[in-house]
Amino acid sequence: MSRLNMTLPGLELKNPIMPASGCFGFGREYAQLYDLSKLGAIMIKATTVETRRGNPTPRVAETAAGMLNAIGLQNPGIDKVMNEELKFLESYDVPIIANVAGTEIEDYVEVARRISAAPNVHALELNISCPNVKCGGIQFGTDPETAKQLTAAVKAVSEVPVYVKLSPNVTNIVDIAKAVEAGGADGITMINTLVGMRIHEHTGKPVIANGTGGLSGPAVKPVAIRMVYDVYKAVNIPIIGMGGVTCAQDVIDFMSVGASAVAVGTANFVDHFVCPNIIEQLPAKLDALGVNHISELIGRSHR
Amino acid sequence: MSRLNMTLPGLELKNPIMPASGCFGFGREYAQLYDLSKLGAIMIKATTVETRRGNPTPRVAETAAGMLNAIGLQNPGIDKVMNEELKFLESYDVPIIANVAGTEIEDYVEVARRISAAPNVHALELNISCPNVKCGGIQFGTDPETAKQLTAAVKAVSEVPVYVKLSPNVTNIVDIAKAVEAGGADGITMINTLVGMRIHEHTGKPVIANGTGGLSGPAVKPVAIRMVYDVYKAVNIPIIGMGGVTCAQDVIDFMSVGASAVAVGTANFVDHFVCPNIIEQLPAKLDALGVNHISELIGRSHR
Amino acid sequence: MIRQQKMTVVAQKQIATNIFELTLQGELVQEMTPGQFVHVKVSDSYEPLLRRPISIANIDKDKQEFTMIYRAEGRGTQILSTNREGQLVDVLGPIGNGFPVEEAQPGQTALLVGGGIGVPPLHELSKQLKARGVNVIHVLGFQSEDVCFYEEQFSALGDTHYATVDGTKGTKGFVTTVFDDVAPQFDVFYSCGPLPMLRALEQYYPDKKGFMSFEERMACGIGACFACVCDTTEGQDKAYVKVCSDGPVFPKGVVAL
Amino acid sequence: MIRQQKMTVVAQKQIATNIFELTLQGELVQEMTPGQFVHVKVSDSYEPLLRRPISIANIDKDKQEFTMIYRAEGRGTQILSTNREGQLVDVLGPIGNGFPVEEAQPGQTALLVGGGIGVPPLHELSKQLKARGVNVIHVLGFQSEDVCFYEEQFSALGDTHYATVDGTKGTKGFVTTVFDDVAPQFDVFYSCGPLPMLRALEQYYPDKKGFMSFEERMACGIGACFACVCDTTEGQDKAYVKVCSDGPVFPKGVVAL
Ligand SMILES: Cc1cc2nc3c(=O)[nH]c(=O)nc-3n(C[C@H](O)[C@H](O)[C@H](O)COP(=O)(O)OP(=O)(O)OC[C@H]3O[C@@H](n4cnc5c(N)ncnc54)[C@H](O)[C@@H]3O)c2cc1C
Ligand SMILES: Cc1cc2nc3c(=O)[nH]c(=O)nc-3n(C[C@H](O)[C@H](O)[C@H](O)COP(=O)(O)OP(=O)(O)OC[C@H]3O[C@@H](n4cnc5c(N)ncnc54)[C@H](O)[C@@H]3O)c2cc1C
Ligand SMILES: Cc1cc2nc3c(=O)[nH]c(=O)nc-3n(C[C@H](O)[C@H](O)[C@H](O)COP(=O)(O)O)c2cc1C
Ligand SMILES: Cc1cc2nc3c(=O)[nH]c(=O)nc-3n(C[C@H](O)[C@H](O)[C@H](O)COP(=O)(O)O)c2cc1C
Ligand code: FES
Ligand code: FES
Repeated sequence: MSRLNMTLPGLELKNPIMPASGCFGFGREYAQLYDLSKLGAIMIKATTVETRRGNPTPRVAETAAGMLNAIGLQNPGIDKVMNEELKFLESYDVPIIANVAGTEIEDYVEVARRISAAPNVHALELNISCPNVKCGGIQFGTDPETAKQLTAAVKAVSEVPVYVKLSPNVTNIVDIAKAVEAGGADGITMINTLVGMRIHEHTGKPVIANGTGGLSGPAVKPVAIRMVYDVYKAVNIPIIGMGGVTCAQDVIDFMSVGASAVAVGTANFVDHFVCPNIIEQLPAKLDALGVNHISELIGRSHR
Repeated sequence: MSRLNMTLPGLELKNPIMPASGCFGFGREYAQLYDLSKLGAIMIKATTVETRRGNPTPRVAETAAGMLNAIGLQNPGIDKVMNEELKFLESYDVPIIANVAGTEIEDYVEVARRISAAPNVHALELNISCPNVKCGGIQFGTDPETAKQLTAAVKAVSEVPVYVKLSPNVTNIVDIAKAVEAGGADGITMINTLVGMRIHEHTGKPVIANGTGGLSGPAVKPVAIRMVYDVYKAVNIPIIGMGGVTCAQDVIDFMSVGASAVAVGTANFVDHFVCPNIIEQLPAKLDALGVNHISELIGRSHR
Repeated sequence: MIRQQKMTVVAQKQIATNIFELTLQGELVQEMTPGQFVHVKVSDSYEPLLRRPISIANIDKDKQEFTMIYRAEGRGTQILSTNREGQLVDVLGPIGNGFPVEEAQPGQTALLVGGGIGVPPLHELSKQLKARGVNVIHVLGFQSEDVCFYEEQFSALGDTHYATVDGTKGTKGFVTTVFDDVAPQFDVFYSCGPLPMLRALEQYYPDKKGFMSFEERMACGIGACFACVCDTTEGQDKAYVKVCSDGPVFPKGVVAL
Repeated sequence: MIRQQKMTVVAQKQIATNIFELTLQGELVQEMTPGQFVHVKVSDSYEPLLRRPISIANIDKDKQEFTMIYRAEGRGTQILSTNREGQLVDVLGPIGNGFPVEEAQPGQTALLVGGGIGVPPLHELSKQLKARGVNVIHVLGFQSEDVCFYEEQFSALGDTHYATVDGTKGTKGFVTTVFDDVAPQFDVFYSCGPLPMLRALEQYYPDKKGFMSFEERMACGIGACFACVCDTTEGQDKAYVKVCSDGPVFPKGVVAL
């Protein structure tokens, strides 16, 4: 009888811990380090219809307790992702959440339709919040009506539950959350990165070739926590929380404010074993809090 | 011939360094530590018509490379600020920028009218971005039309130039900046704090009694830099930049993206001599960059 | 005058479970009085960002040394506990208004009531009271014996009674349990510890003159940021005090408990 | 196999202006080859957050020790330089594909061209080539004499020529100036250094077989984040390589310069 298992739309999780999209590729590299079947789920890198080369380098820069990235949704395209990457992941006992991106609604719909048919894809994560591409991505995530329409269009074709990934770069994230719920979303994942910039100390120009990048890591955790807190109060669909998670305590904080599961992004670059480490440390944390099953923590901030 | 002096609407600055509002009280405490006349200017704590008691404690919490605060605009009210605090500051050779707050437009107008008549108040800073009060503050700063109206109303009564302090908690900060420029603002100050939350590890409740607080410190610098960068391109009025400044290099970064002067907030709590230290270190930085006068750095990221 | 200085570590010692005694050397010792505190930056980096307020537990002006005693619990104090002899620690201080030693007259008796990490400032206070010819009684509360410290030092200065929550040392219970048992006779009390303890003390001795030291979350530590305000019991509307610059010690009855 | 391990500092020494030599001990040394790198976490805190990629400059499998040589410049490398004997450093590695020693046959001559902090990995490479019976010539470029290091070590392994930008050591100018002067005869070259140097080298010896090590900003260091991609010269549309996991060493001509 596990103390960590969790059931979410489409997902039977051994535990509520999963690497965040873009921070784990398609799992191959981390598979060299540990058994991926330990993970609750894997959120794979954003997939688009076509092969994407991404932005010029430098694509990353360090900031105080955080980092900026402007990868630009580089990925091999849906064909390769399905034929090679998802195939590879089939050898592990772990549900995949496929991160879906595109430039037009039609792109999202096509990727969603096809990738949701893969046997190990148990849910989709609609990326309407990537700040690093000129078209597609974030502009779907800043207007409630557009977000709702896109969600509905994808829901109509997806064979698995659809989670929508929200951008923190908005005046009112609750409006967007309610809109995607109204559009039929089965769950919400949040937050994507905050738009930021670092300046080269000598040249005075942006360090990141793209100019701006997305801020992630411990620095953004307070922003993410507050947003999950607010969204939890406003919607009736589950939330997968993320933003600056580095340890078991962070997971507990996110669940306290209302997340049903938690994704780990940037921390995978710093401690490459952070996900299995957190999973291992959680039971002791539950003991310390006098809690039997981790689900008891969900939303306790509000009680 | 100074290499650091700067002229901005209403302000003849010895140097472009000033403590940010709320992080320096009304100067009395720091006056015990060093001569306030060293500073370019002082942004005093937000002043309202009435005495304000602020929020319950705890009002501050530490976060990764940052802190949350929810002071709640505590201040002794305009009468005392004018009769006692500004009087005290008259003994120093330093221009004061008065931070003006209120619940209704009328409050702002009244504070602005009266405080702008004080002999050492050389500019106003309209606080339309405080995230820590229920009424007033941030809601004026998230809607362009409201921001514009408030700016115009205050401009109509102020005897000194008016700067408007922008909130980063918006989808499009450029829209707000343009709106306040259209409303007659003489300058922009940015950024105020990002809304955030920290959870107590045992109780699961927010650490800050107010629930949410404003995030400041090094963690937010990438967000602030990016916003100054974007606003600089869009408006023709000067910007006083802030958000996470702790050292001379940070000042140079803010000026590179377009700030004409720079405010230091949270860092005053960590290194109580940070402002004079930065002022002292700037000339060597200019030498290293081969620059004669600091104004040459303004906007170099865009050239 | 408050100064900011890199002080030299003279000694760092663990004196109880997670409790450390750190002795620092530098000029700002000259102006220290018992009950004041210092605001300590525990690392050169942004992590952790804020200073930590720690009370002054012992002052040696001849050697220009002072001692603090602290519990290494969170990130900041844990880092502080890794400092070794010869290293430098960035200290701002001394800060605030300490215990008024002059409120106890020679020959009178002072009751010093401390709880947990509220005990340290009472040590220097006790030393100075004793030097003044004041008779000192200590009532010290701890969670359990293993986190109790400075037993010898306090005993040398006056009668010392203990209360521990788990009964592993002295009376089982709180400091008020000790008051019940021992019924100490005294003229003035000085206290530092958790709020419930201060509250209980105020209720137990409603008619006695007393001084209490408070804790509140701080940022600036010098009165500029309004982080650490407390309501006062009386006075005009919206009256408040700042723990850092108006306190941390206040006469009994000033702060609304 | 890449492992993450707390390795023990055996020695830390400044060997030139701001240049440090750090020797670490631990099991992951067993799998190291020249030209690979390690990804180092320089502090326990979030500050600085990311690991730093540093090349392997010397491998001693018997003692389970390896050495890296790095310039303490930014925050991370400065913190790294404060580590002392006996302390632990969190290392991920060994990472990437190093220099193919087997591409130089015994009796042949290899030209090793390094610039600045690109020089360190050439040291282990040179040792292994020499051990294989390959004749080694070094051409090393530095900013100035004061940042130059390992002169003795390189001289012991083969002919060593220097170029410095300010002329304080060897030829004044760049490594290409040395090629003009010395006209070294060789069968294969190996190189590591700044991009302009690699570009110049490729142009100078268009017909020679060669291997070059690249640098790119990194996050994960293992191929998962797509931070460190470089365009390739040929192949299908949008072909790219990742410096961390496909490199850092590539045969000449693979990466678009
Ligand atoms: C005037 C005063 C005197 C004090 N004297 C002592 C002393 O002599 N010995 C001792 O062990 N402790 C003392 N404390 C408490 C001490 O400041 C905290 O234990 C310490 O700040 C916790 O830091 P941390 O890094 O362990 O915890 P963290 O959890 O990392 O702290 C996070 C933040 O919360 C603040 N914080 C956490 N606990 C407290 C607290 N109890 N009071 C105020 N701020 C807190 C920290 O300063 C920091 O800003 C005193 C507090 C005050 C206000
Ligand atoms: C494969 C590889 C091998 C390397 N080997 C060595 C070596 O043996 N000796 C040595 O001195 N240096 C080496 N470098 C460069 C070294 O990684 C950087 O000098 C170092 O990361 C700078 O960190 P910092 O803390 O000094 O600077 P900061 O300015 O604090 O660095 C900020 C961020 O930028 C990154 N960064 C800065 N400069 C570089 C750079 N030149 N290359 C890649 N990332 C950079 C840092 O890793 C960090 O993420 C190597 C780089 C790579 C990619
Ligand atoms: C290098 C990098 C690449 C990312 N790529 C994606 C992506 O492809 N799709 C996506 O939805 N989010 C992407 N993200 C955002 C993360 O999934 C996550 O939402 C964010 O980083 C916050 O979590 P963290 O602070 O734990 O990193 C990326 C983040 C990083 C750092
Ligand atoms: C404790 C505290 C109080 C503040 N009070 C005010 C205020 O009264 N008015 C205001 O406009 N901004 C206030 N701010 C925001 C700062 O002026 C500044 O915009 C923000 O902190 C970002 O700068 P920093 O990262 O350098 O602190 C306050 C910030 C802090 C930390
Ligand atoms: S801590 Fe800033 S006023 Fe007390
Ligand atoms: S650094 Fe992440 S792919 Fe190379």
